[in-house]
Amino acid sequence: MPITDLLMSGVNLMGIGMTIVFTFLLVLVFAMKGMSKLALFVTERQGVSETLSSHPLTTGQGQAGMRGDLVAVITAAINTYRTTHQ
Amino acid sequence: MPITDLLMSGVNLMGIGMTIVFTFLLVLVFAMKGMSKLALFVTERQGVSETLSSHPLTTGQGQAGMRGDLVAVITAAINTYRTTHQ
Amino acid sequence: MPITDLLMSGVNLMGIGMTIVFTFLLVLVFAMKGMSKLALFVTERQGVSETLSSHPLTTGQGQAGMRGDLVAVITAAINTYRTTHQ
Amino acid sequence: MIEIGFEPLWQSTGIANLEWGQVLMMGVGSLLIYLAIVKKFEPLLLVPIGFGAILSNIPLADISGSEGLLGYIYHVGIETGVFPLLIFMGVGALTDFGALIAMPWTLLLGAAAQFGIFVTLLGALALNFIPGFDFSLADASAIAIIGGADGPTAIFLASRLSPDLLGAIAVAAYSYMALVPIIQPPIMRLLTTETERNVVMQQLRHVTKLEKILFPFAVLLLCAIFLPSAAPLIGMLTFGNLLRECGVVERLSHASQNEIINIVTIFLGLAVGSKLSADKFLTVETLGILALGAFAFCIGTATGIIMGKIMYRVTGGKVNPLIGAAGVSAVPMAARVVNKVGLETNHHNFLLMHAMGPNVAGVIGSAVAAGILLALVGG
Amino acid sequence: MIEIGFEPLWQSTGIANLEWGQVLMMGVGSLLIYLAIVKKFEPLLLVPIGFGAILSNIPLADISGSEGLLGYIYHVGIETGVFPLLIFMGVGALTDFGALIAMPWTLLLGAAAQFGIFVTLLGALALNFIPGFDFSLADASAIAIIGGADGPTAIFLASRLSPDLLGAIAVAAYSYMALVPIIQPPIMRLLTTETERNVVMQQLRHVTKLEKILFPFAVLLLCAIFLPSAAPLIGMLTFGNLLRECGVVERLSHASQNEIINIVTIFLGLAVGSKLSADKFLTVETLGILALGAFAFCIGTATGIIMGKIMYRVTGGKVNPLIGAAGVSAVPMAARVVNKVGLETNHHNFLLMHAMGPNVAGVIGSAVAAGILLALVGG
Amino acid sequence: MIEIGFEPLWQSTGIANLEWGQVLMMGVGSLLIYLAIVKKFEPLLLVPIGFGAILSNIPLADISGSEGLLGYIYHVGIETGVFPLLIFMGVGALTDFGALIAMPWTLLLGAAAQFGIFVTLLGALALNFIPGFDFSLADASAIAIIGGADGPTAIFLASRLSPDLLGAIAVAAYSYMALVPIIQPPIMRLLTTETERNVVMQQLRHVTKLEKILFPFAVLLLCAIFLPSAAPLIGMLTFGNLLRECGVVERLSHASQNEIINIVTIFLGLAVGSKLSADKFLTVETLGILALGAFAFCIGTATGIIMGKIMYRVTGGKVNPLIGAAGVSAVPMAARVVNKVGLETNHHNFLLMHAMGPNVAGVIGSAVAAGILLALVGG
Ligand code: NA
Ligand code: NA
Ligand code: NA
Repeated sequence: MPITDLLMSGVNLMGIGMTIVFTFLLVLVFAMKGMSKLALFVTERQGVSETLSSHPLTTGQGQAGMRGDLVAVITAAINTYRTTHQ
Repeated sequence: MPITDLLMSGVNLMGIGMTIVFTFLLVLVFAMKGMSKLALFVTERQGVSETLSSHPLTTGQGQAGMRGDLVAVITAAINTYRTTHQ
Repeated sequence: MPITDLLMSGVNLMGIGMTIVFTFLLVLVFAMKGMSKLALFVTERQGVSETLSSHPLTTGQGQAGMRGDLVAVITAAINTYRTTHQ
Repeated sequence: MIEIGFEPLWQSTGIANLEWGQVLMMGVGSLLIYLAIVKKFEPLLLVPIGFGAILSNIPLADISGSEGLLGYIYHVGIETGVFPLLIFMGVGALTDFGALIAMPWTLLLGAAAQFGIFVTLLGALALNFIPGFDFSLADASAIAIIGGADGPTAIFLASRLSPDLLGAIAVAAYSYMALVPIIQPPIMRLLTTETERNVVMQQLRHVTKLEKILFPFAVLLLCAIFLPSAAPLIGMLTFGNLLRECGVVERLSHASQNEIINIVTIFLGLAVGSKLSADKFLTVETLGILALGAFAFCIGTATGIIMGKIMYRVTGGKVNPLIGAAGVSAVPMAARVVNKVGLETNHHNFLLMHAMGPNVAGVIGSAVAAGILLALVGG
Repeated sequence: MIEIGFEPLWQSTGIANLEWGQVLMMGVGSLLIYLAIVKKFEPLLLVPIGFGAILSNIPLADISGSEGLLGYIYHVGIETGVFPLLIFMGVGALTDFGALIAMPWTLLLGAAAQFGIFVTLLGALALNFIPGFDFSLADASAIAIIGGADGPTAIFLASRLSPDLLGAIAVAAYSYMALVPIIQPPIMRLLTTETERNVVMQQLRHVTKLEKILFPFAVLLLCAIFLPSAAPLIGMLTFGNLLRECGVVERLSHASQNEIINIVTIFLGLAVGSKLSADKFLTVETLGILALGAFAFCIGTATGIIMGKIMYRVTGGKVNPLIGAAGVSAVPMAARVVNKVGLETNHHNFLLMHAMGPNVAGVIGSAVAAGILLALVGG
Repeated sequence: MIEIGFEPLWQSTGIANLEWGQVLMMGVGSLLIYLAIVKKFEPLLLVPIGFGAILSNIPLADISGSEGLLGYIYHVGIETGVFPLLIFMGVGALTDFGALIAMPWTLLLGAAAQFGIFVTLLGALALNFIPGFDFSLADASAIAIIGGADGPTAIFLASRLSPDLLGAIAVAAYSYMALVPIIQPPIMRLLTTETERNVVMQQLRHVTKLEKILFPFAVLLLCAIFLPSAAPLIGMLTFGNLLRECGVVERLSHASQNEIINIVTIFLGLAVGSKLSADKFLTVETLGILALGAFAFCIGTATGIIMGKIMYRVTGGKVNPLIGAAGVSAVPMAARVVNKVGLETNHHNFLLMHAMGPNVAGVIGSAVAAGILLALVGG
């Protein structure tokens, strides 16, 4: 490739590259702001931050319910996948 | 393979499997009892448990004798192997 | 190879081998003596041993000069290589 | 000159190539991480497995492909069986078999609990009557081992007998191991009387250092004589345990218990996660495996307790049948659950140490069962 | 019988087979070690790289050949991309993204500093006008990433786009990262006014544990959606960070931050050093790469600061433009330099924490840039 | 339907397939572990070697086969030479060469002790006169290196020159290193007079940090110039030592001295053990190797002491000839033995530090000898 063509490719790359970098990080700014709001909301509502430091061997309802959740969620995922793929 | 045949294989496997598991662990029970008796005998007789925590750099007769043992035992092993294999 | 020839090779190897071992370590003796003298000289002259324990984030002239050194030395190396190889 | 238009750029984004299945599997990965962090479900394994699932379902990146990082790790560590064996070495180095040596008869509790494995094998084969299921004998064996409640054994066996099901089997094994405190207590209460649960067991005798050193040799010797197909698993378990007990290789024992097991756990988890692709995981078979896993744990717990009841009779009431539940392994969770249920009945009856015997017996028991399945079904 | 004469013996010595280039490259290796030890230039990398250079230039020994130790290590760790990715996992486990989460807008400073990468790409292509230079678009991209000021990213990209230049690129990247305290301050003083440098920034808000846990997922999700080619790098970075922040896998976090990163650093350094052979390194291209590297750092610093000045205007003087210089990454050196230059103007203005935001943003930014280059130039 | 009868079941047991040789080799493995635990014979190596021997002789399991765990480890770590070289890096990082730098002349003691290697080479060739022995020049060289009293060097050379004898050579090397306190003292008392043993040596001068940093370069430079075939061994030894002494890479030095060397030691031992199969180990040649090993240690000790006596004469009685015995290496055991024998004669004469000089010189000396044998016999 002639050098000038290479250079034009480079300019093109620079334009696209910086656009993507800026777009990506700008979207990330908003994603992070959203995430922080979500975190604040969850923390205030459910006191998750406390749950996060609770003891490993909790045997309450929460976990029992969770087991149902596990199978329920995976079942739902499989159903969705089957219906869209077969 | 028809499913019923598969199931019959499975029943067969279960029978054999549980038999082996129980036999193996039962034999291990007796092996462990034997081992514990041996350990008790050795510990009382030779005070091995003390030897086990002795210092690394012992230069006494025991070790000198051991070197003889090393060559003697390996020689015996080689002889046995040769005579049975050639 | 007949065993006697093997043995002659072995004697040959022993002669050469011990000669090289001794020569190598003897040269190393002198290299180490030279190195120690150099170290003494450098330590006294420039106080390198102190530099060696200085803080990582020095931003003085020394380092600025060093950067010039880096490029200068590599440039010199490349020139030497080019002139001898092309 | 490269002219880059909008179309090829768009085609290089993930969103343009995203498939439904990938989104769902990233959701499954996130769910596993959620359970690990918030519910403390076996986090050491489920965090890397979950993250591996997310990474390997990123469109285009092909991280679990043959040129991708997770693909390399799987190839080097799981296909060869090296990672589960190194974990087993670490487990051996972390386990004190003293309680088992003091009560060798509790090995039978560990044997009885393996019944869960073989019943589940039948269950898996029976599922073939339902349309959509097509488990071979090898598949069924790999699924059944979930009942062994032993992660590395399950991964080792699945990688040999049924690699396609490896992801679902590993997820089921670790999930149910985490659910032991939920699954076991009702079964334990159902099958035992209050009198039985009240039994206070004799204090364990002192176990000498020499016995602890001879123990791995005894286990390995029997394995070599009777069941060589279990030798890789039993061999590395006993090797790790010898490093721990022999007292002269502190450096190596420490390395097995820390550096090696930690590093391998990270890579093992990521590599297992890389098998969680939509086409292999989002099948009715996975639902079957999840159902069978729960079933296996229940059966294993029950048969362990029943054997406990038999020993209670035979010994004239010296054995608390609850400790039979610990025979499924899931070390040390199952032993702790026994202790907890025991304390409910009698506030001064600490069964933890007595439950450790069948608990570690369960590890040996399921390695033996894995060896049997390998010998009769594999190869 | 073997008769060994003087001639073959002489022929087996190094001195009889020594080439000029090898002597020079051993000198370059020694120089790197000298800079590492005496001038504290990134010693963790430059000591192994320098020693690797010496070893691989020993005549006859062929240590970097396909049967040699360094050859094996390169083949296993660099050709596959495994080592830089594991380093990135360790970097993730060692990095606290709290400052960035508190000030998400500083991501734009990390974005702006990547301008250095793309300008350098043009510069590398322009060098082709000078006889002796023949950089392809792939070569130029690999060189440009030096401007990202991020060692593992540079090695990862170079190993994919331009393996022959890997040695020179890695040496340039680490050398200039070490020179950040020399290169940046004059540019910072030149582009900012005293009033700007005097700005005292608001104290950072508290960041919750949940935000820190969600952060890696947010980054990875965007990467998966928009830029899958950056997924290996971003994926391992966020995985390491999740291990650190999730709080339930202390063992794995510790292993990533210590055992794994230390072991991999030794081998990565040796393997990079094995690419410092005379015929690949002693070329005018290396001089071009060194010059472009300095250029890249200067441009990146300048554009980071300029974006800082824009934010200063937009926020009505709440942002100190100096922190833009930290956007090049070179964690944590660049942030420390910002702090130092800030203190010169105002003895009570500690900018370290505020500079950590753009500093870690720069890591993400250059991984993104690497992904773009991989997607558009590689493959 | 699979119908499993008694016969195939019996055929899958170990006992039905057990060969005499395997039983004997498991006995040899157990003996090595016994010596390691009870007699403290080099336990860090002999426990893994012994266990590896047991594992690889389990019938049917084929753990040392090409698909087995130990087979993989051997293939990856020993065939490539990677493991012994990494151990050498660790040895370098663990060794303080200060005593040698303070007394460079003691290098000659390390040189003299290598005589044991070459005399043993002749001895191995002479054994060919006895029917049943058929050692090639390469075999004899690999056996001779046992006289170097340096485990990783012996394994490295044997893996290159005579892989079939690797097991026996490694076992002999580590066994005799453990027996140094038995083998050396009588020879030391026999060859020295009481006056000689009484010599109190001058206190060692202070060695500067700079000398310690320059030392690895000096050794490596000479190796590169004169003996490139020793460069892998010497290169990794000096690299490890530089990491230790340079003072700026604490993390890497720690990793070399701990994580890396511990992990590699476990795998190296297991892999060496996997070479202890009946058909390779239970031969008259093994007896020859064991006999030659003892012979080599005796000769090396004697020639070291004789060189010590020469230095005693030349220096007018300033050198205690006992320290020559430490020239065989076996660090730090041989130096401790010198100290012990010295104290027998004079209760206030501590020779430990003076013996460390020839002791570490012996490591360099046998690496040099290995390089010579590789250059002249290998390839
Ligand atoms: Na189990
Ligand atoms: Na950057
Ligand atoms: Na030696």
